[in-house]
Amino acid sequence: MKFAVVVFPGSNCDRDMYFAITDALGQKADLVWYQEADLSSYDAILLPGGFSYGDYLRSGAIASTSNVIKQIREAAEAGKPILGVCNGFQVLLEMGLLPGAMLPNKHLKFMCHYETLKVENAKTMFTNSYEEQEEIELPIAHGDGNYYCDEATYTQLKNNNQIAFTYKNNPNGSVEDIAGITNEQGTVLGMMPHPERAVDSLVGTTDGLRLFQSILTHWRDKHAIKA
Amino acid sequence: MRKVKIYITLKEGVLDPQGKAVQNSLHSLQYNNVSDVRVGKYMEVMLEESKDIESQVDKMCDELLANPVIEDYSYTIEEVV
Amino acid sequence: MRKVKIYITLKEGVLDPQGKAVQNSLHSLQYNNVSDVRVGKYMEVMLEESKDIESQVDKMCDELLANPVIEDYSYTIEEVV
Amino acid sequence: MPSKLEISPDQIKQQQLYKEMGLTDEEFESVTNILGRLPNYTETGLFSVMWSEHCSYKNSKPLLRKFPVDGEHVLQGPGEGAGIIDIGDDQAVVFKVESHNHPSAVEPYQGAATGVGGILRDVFSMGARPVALLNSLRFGSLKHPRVKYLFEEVVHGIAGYGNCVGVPTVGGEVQFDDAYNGNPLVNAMCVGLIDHKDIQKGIAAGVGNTVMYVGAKTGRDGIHGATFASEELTEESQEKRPSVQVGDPFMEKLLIEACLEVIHHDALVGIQDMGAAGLTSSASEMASKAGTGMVMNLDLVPQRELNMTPYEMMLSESQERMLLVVEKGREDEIAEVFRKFDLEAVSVGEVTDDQRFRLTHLGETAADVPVDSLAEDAPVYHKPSRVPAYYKEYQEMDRYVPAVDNYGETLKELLQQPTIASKEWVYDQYDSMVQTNTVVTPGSDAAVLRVRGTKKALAMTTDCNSRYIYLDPETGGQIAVAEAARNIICSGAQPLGITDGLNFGSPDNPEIFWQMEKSVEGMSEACRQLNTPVISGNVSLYNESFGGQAIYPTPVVGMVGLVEDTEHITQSHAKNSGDLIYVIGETKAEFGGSELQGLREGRHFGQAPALDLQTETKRQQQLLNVIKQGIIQSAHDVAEGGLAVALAESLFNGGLGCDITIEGDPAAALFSETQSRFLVSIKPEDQEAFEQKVEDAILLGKTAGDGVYRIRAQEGTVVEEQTDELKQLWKGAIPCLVKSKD
Ligand SMILES: Nc1ncnc2c1ncn2[C@@H]1O[C@H](COP(=O)(O)OP(=O)(O)O)[C@@H](O)[C@H]1O
Ligand SMILES: [Mg+2]
Repeated sequence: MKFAVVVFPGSNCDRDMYFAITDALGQKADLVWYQEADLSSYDAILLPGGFSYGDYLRSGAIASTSNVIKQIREAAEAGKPILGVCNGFQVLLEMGLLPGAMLPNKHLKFMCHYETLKVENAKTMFTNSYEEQEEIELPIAHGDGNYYCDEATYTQLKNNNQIAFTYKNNPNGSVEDIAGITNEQGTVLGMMPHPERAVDSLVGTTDGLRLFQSILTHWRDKHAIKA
Repeated sequence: MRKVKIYITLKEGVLDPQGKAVQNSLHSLQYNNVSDVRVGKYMEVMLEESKDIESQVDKMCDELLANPVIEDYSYTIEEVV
Repeated sequence: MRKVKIYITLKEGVLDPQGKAVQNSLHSLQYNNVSDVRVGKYMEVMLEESKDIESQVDKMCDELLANPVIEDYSYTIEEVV
Repeated sequence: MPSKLEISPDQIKQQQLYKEMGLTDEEFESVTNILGRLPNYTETGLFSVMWSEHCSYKNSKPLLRKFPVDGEHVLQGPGEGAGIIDIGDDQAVVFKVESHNHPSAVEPYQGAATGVGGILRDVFSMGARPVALLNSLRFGSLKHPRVKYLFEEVVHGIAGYGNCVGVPTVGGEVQFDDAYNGNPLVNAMCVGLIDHKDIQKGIAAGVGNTVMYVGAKTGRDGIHGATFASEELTEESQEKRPSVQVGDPFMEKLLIEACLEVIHHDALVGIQDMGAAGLTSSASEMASKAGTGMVMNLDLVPQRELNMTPYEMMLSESQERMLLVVEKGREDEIAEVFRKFDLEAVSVGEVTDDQRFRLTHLGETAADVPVDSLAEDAPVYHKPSRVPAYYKEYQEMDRYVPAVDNYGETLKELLQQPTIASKEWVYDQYDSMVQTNTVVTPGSDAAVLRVRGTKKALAMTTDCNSRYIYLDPETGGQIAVAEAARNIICSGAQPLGITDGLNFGSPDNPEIFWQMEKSVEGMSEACRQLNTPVISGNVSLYNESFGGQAIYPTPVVGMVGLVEDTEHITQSHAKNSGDLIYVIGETKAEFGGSELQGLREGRHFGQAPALDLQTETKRQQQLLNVIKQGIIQSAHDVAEGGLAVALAESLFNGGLGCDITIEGDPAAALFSETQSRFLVSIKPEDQEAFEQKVEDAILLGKTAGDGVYRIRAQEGTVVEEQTDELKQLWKGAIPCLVKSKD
């Protein structure tokens, strides 16, 4: 399976994402610079964390108007797995592929530590290696991770099973403890915690690796490939 | 040349963590008659003259400067010599 | 009740990285007649009536809301019914 | 108002305008002699910044010569942007510390942020990828609202910059003391990783080659305020007042990536960041180092503001700028690399063979001086030194021993001292994990980062207990180095070398100069003994508050060590219940400069704890040896607050308790700050092996699964507390002080 890691000016978790795929998952990945990207040949698209455009104006806002966005929309329409982590999640929100918006953390401080998450939906192509309601440990590292949506949107998210992860001890003020959501089709996942930082027990947990394994399993099933 | 002054505020009903923090700080500094604080953005954009300047500013705000999910915007346009 | 609208801008000559990034982004969106963007803060503060309201707002800005080393501020005060 | 250009050389001399720029009469005269004429306004500015302490080290040079700088692994000692040490496999580690005290005192957020930006450029300009940041901070008492503001904003600024550029901030230290009330210290350290073949030099070699400017445009940022003569203070000049440097971490991130790409281009000859004294120091140093000259056309320098004068351009400290020397005719190839990142590389000058530094502006010569005179002919001062009265008095005092009646309460009070309390409030705001190499995140002794693709890891720390240095600079200087080494050892690493950040008051005061001299001597001796050469550093003088009260002498030590195998990585946290707890090293009643003394007396006096470097080295190497053999479960150095605090800290992560028995006077056993001690835990089955290999180990007791922190002495149980309760006090202290509203 071949993954594209889209690099925007200022992305800084791009290499971490790349290594998660190549070293930990053992699959192919390319770092593709946003201006030169041709995403058509990839099986999945990863939008990494970091500070695209310095998080100036609003996190993810400037990246969400760049040229490559058109290709990301096309890939989404084609049903390719698209994962946005942290800043990548913010980009997905700003471009409207996922509903809602990010506000500054309720205490206005950047936070970096492990949080306990609950897997709310283990049936998506991103979460099939987890158990429903399983608790996992992943690091967070963000200043604007306070997820906001209005009530109607929340009801929709809930009814369509679009909430993938919630925080056990909501650290940032997110509506209904939301840590990660998918689109209606379940092909686009945005999440604030960093699975790519949790793929090697030497530097933390391996709870994040299973997310990437889920994508791989789904892809193999779909293409009837034996592992 | 025109100077466009753009005011971006959080929509009503959207929680404003920054506003709340400022309000708390003002209270702790004994400004007890402060009852509500909202924090938004203020931008000054210099634009060359053009006919449809207003619709252009609207477009800029919709496309980039404000996020319609959480923000409202308004602006004024001034002549500059 | 009064509504105080406060505009906080970076002092002239102080680098505005945010303004520059927004300007570049507007250019890449083909708003080519944009020539300068400065990004500041906009606040709305609700205040109960009091005699020396202006000097109070000045003090609030100097003490907390603006950073006098790099920022200027201005404000307007409106009556609210 | 006449432009600065129109101020004539005669006026500069007559009105002694050079003094406002910081040149003395003698220095001005020697400039005149070098040039064989009076300098013009711009030239006076060039000399004033290049001959400032910051660039020339004119007051500290004689002291810096005392540092041992050689070692078998040192690839680059002091002199370039940062020092470099070999770590095998054709890889090397690059590191340096830098202070940003004065800017942070004025505008804490931007001051701290640009401090981080500056030290990053020092490291990536060597061709290294920055892999970690640390910071060493000193503030006054959090009782003062201004101090609280400085503390919050400095931390916020470090986070704002470091998080954005994607370099993890993995460690540091924060000390609070009234001595820093008016003058906080903000020292930032950066560690980079490099392949030997990629090492760059800041040289302007090859006559005819092109000088290129990359990065942010030049504005009137940080130009020395004193330059504006008071009689000229008109409204217009008010507006022109130097503005605060604002950092643009996004620009820095682009520069990092672009520069790390461009170093692989064979058209690149030299590269250097524009740090203090901006364009002046980078350009003249690059030429001076290569033995060449340089001519620059200032009209080509990218400018952010209108009508900038040569003086302003040359002295501007705008951030995020780099200077490159590129093979003639290949400028476009280099510019192409930067264009990908939306950065413009502009040709601004040429390397010449005349060893002169020439600037043109609007078709006229703005400056023409011998290039070496700027970089190398700065005066060197041997300042008088005098033993301070306080030191003599302290040495003659009786040993200070506090009376303690309630040991548990005393421990609780100590754990809540902000210098001892958990720094989680600080480091939680830093992205300590980006780049996914951080094996040991903040909260243990040293931070540890793996070197991807190898079994190696790097341990790093900053340390400096300035109270000891104030009481006894020589011993205190030794302790600072030794303590850093202890933290490195406890993590399972062999110390490689240090970078130093010398923060002192005014060198013009002989007693302060004495502090500088003695602490450098102490540090040097420890470095020699512990085999940790000094590979880079920074000097920040005149750290005094408004009343002229100098800070405690604070020579910060940044140390990096090498873990041979990630298997050796050890943390300070005890792991299992029933493990044996040892202290390595006997304890004496040493309370001078201790936390307990500060708590009881509100000040520090008497004698600093003693240090024997031989014993120190022996214990360090014996401990590292058993760590490598896998015998050690946890290791922690005993520092501020003594054994009781070290023990509590080592239990906080695992929810364990302890049951230990101490000998002798409990106050000394628990709270003395005797040096060269370590607290370790081992599995019971390793007792024999451990005791055989570690000479000075004293068995204290065991970790306990019941979560009770229990200490017995001859007179019975002296402390019995829930570990968790102690932890809450320790964890809550700083958040509580920051929030309190008085
Ligand atoms: N300013 C800071 N930035 C990042 N980490 C810090 C800072 N201050 C303290 N820490 C971390 O907190 C832990 C405890 O620090 P400290 O008490 O100074 O340790 P020690 O006394 O062992 O040197 C260390 O891991 C250290 O790196
Ligand atoms: Mg330690």
